Amino acid sequence: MNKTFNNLKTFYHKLGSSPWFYKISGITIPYVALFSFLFLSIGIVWGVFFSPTDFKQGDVYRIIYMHVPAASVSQAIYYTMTVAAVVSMIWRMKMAGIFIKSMAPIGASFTFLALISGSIWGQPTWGTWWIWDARLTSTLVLFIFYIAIISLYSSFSEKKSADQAVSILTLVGAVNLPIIKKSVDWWNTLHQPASIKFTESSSISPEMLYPLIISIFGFYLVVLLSGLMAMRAEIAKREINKEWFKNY
Amino acid sequence: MTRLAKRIFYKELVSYKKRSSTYLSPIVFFLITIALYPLALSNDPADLAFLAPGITWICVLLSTLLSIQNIFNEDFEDGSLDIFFSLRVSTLSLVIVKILVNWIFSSLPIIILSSTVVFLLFLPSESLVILLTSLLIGTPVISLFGALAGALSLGKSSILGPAIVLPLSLPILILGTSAVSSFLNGENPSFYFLMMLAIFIFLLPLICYACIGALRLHYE
Amino acid sequence: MLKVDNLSYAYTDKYLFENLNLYLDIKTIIKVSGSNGSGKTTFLKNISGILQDYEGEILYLNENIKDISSPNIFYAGHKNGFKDNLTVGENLKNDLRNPEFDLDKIKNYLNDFGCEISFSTPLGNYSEGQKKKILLSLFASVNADLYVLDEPFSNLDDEGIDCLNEIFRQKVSEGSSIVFTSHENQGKSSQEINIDDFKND
Amino acid sequence: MIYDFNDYNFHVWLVLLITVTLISLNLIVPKIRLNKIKKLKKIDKN
Repeated sequence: MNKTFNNLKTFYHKLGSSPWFYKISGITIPYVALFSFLFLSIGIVWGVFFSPTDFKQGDVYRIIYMHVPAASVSQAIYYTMTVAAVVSMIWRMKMAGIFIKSMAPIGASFTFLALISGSIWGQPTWGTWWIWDARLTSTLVLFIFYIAIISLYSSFSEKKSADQAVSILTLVGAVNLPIIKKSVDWWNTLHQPASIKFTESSSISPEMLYPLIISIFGFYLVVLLSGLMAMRAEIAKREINKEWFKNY
Repeated sequence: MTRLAKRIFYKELVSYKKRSSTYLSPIVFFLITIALYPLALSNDPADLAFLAPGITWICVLLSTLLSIQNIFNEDFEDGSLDIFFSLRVSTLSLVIVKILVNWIFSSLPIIILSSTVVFLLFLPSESLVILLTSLLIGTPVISLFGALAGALSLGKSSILGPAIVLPLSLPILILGTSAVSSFLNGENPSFYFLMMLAIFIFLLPLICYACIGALRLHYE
Repeated sequence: MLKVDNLSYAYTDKYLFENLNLYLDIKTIIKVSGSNGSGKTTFLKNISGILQDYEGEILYLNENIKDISSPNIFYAGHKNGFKDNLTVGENLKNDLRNPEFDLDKIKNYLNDFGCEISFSTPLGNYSEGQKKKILLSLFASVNADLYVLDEPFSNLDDEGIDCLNEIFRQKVSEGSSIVFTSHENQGKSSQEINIDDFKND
Repeated sequence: MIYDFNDYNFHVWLVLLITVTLISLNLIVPKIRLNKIKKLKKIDKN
């Protein structure tokens, strides 16, 4: 009797809530997909084709509808990963590890998008592809963090330890990111005061702002969508031999 | 705790004494990288003097990283860590002592050696004290990051080390070089020293415990 | 002295052994046998508290092994923890398991093993068998309640095997217990468990 | 500031292209991974 109870207990611990998540995410993915497609296409099409031309920068400014949302989600993804890292370290929750594993490549790709769109935007605006200003530098560091997390993960063969190692690195990175940002700011003021700012948020008109907000919303939804899909794939990969998955 | 720390300290000292490559190779690395800059950039004393603080800092950063990222590897491979964990004593003393001994044997010689940049890179001699102070305060932080990277990538490829350590070290690099350049501009560099010290004090417990967690991971 | 209750250990979702039960009394020697990769070393690391992510419970003197701050357990693994570039003396003197370094005692045991060892020679100069004898002399000279030894009989010549059996007898008569692994059925023991009996497939 | 209106199409279209590629990659890659595993599962069952 005691033995079966113990077996049940370990069985429960091992499964965690992944079957539940797999089931629920399977149901919600079509809806999330629908809404993310809707918001993303409205936001970007409106912004790129129908919003008024900026009187200062001309049409190049339309990159804002992809650059600002990408920059916004790239930071937000790191924050959520930090929360997951804390959960994973304190409660050893398996799903938190799966979350970090799945979100890191997504975060890296959106940080990459933010960097490259900023650079493409910078070329016609300042005449240079790259400028060592505070914001670009800290975004680059964020990108390197994502890459480091991904490569650390792939260096472990045991999933359990990989999750914990990546959680430690994510947390240490999260503690250091504000310090890095602050120090890059000091460095920037010391070397060259920022003469041009990327977005002059004060002067943006409502016709330009609405599609931007919709686009940002769309980006968050598409991150949610790809996160759900990546987590599903990760769960399936890890639990391919589990009874529940075989019978699903 | 203290008795144990003493024993670990002594053991580390003995093994460093026996393996001269562990403290000689960072020195060689440091000198050769310093020599690369004039060859690659320019031999004009004015140019080099302007770049000297940055070059020195980058070279110290890289050579510190070179030596520290393997500090746990040997103990992991020869079974010393198994024995250590079987004793069930505080891992904190192991981590701190190992970092400290590595700093004494690898970073300190390089810091002392870096005073040669006054001749090699024509650094204005009055700013040497500032440079050395910034290195003394800054390198322990880099050692902490390096130890963490070493603990995370134990027994694996060392390419992970730089990817983890270098982005984390940016603030120290910025503050360290800014201290020197602000001094050369006639300002008081104490702000940068205090900042670096604050970062060290803030990170010391955090990184040490992260190190312990990372070491434990390889025993799961 | 040591009570192992429903011990299971999984490595990447595959159980090495499941529901292993064991009771070890004082003055006992247990031989752990099993095929290659069956988890003998893992089991030793579990009972000496090195690997703690097992399922089930391990009680040492009625206390959970995870909560004990310094159990008097001597662990000697397959990897001996010695450094080749240090001398034999430096290795032994600085071994963390060795609270009171007693040179004469170790020297006597080395003689018993029929081993000519100079303490000032680098350890790397000696063969695997000689290193084994140095490790076993260290084991013999340290006082512990429980000795956990991984493959103590491998790499040993006949003289060494007899000598080690004698040391085992002596340790047990002093009130200690010994757990060791062996895959070639060497060594005398009062009890034996086979890890392969606790596989579930 | 330098404005180059002739480059308008190039810059915005380039960013749009990269955005669409990255977003679809983020969606397609997990989809393929999951489908692969599902296929494996089917083989196991038969």
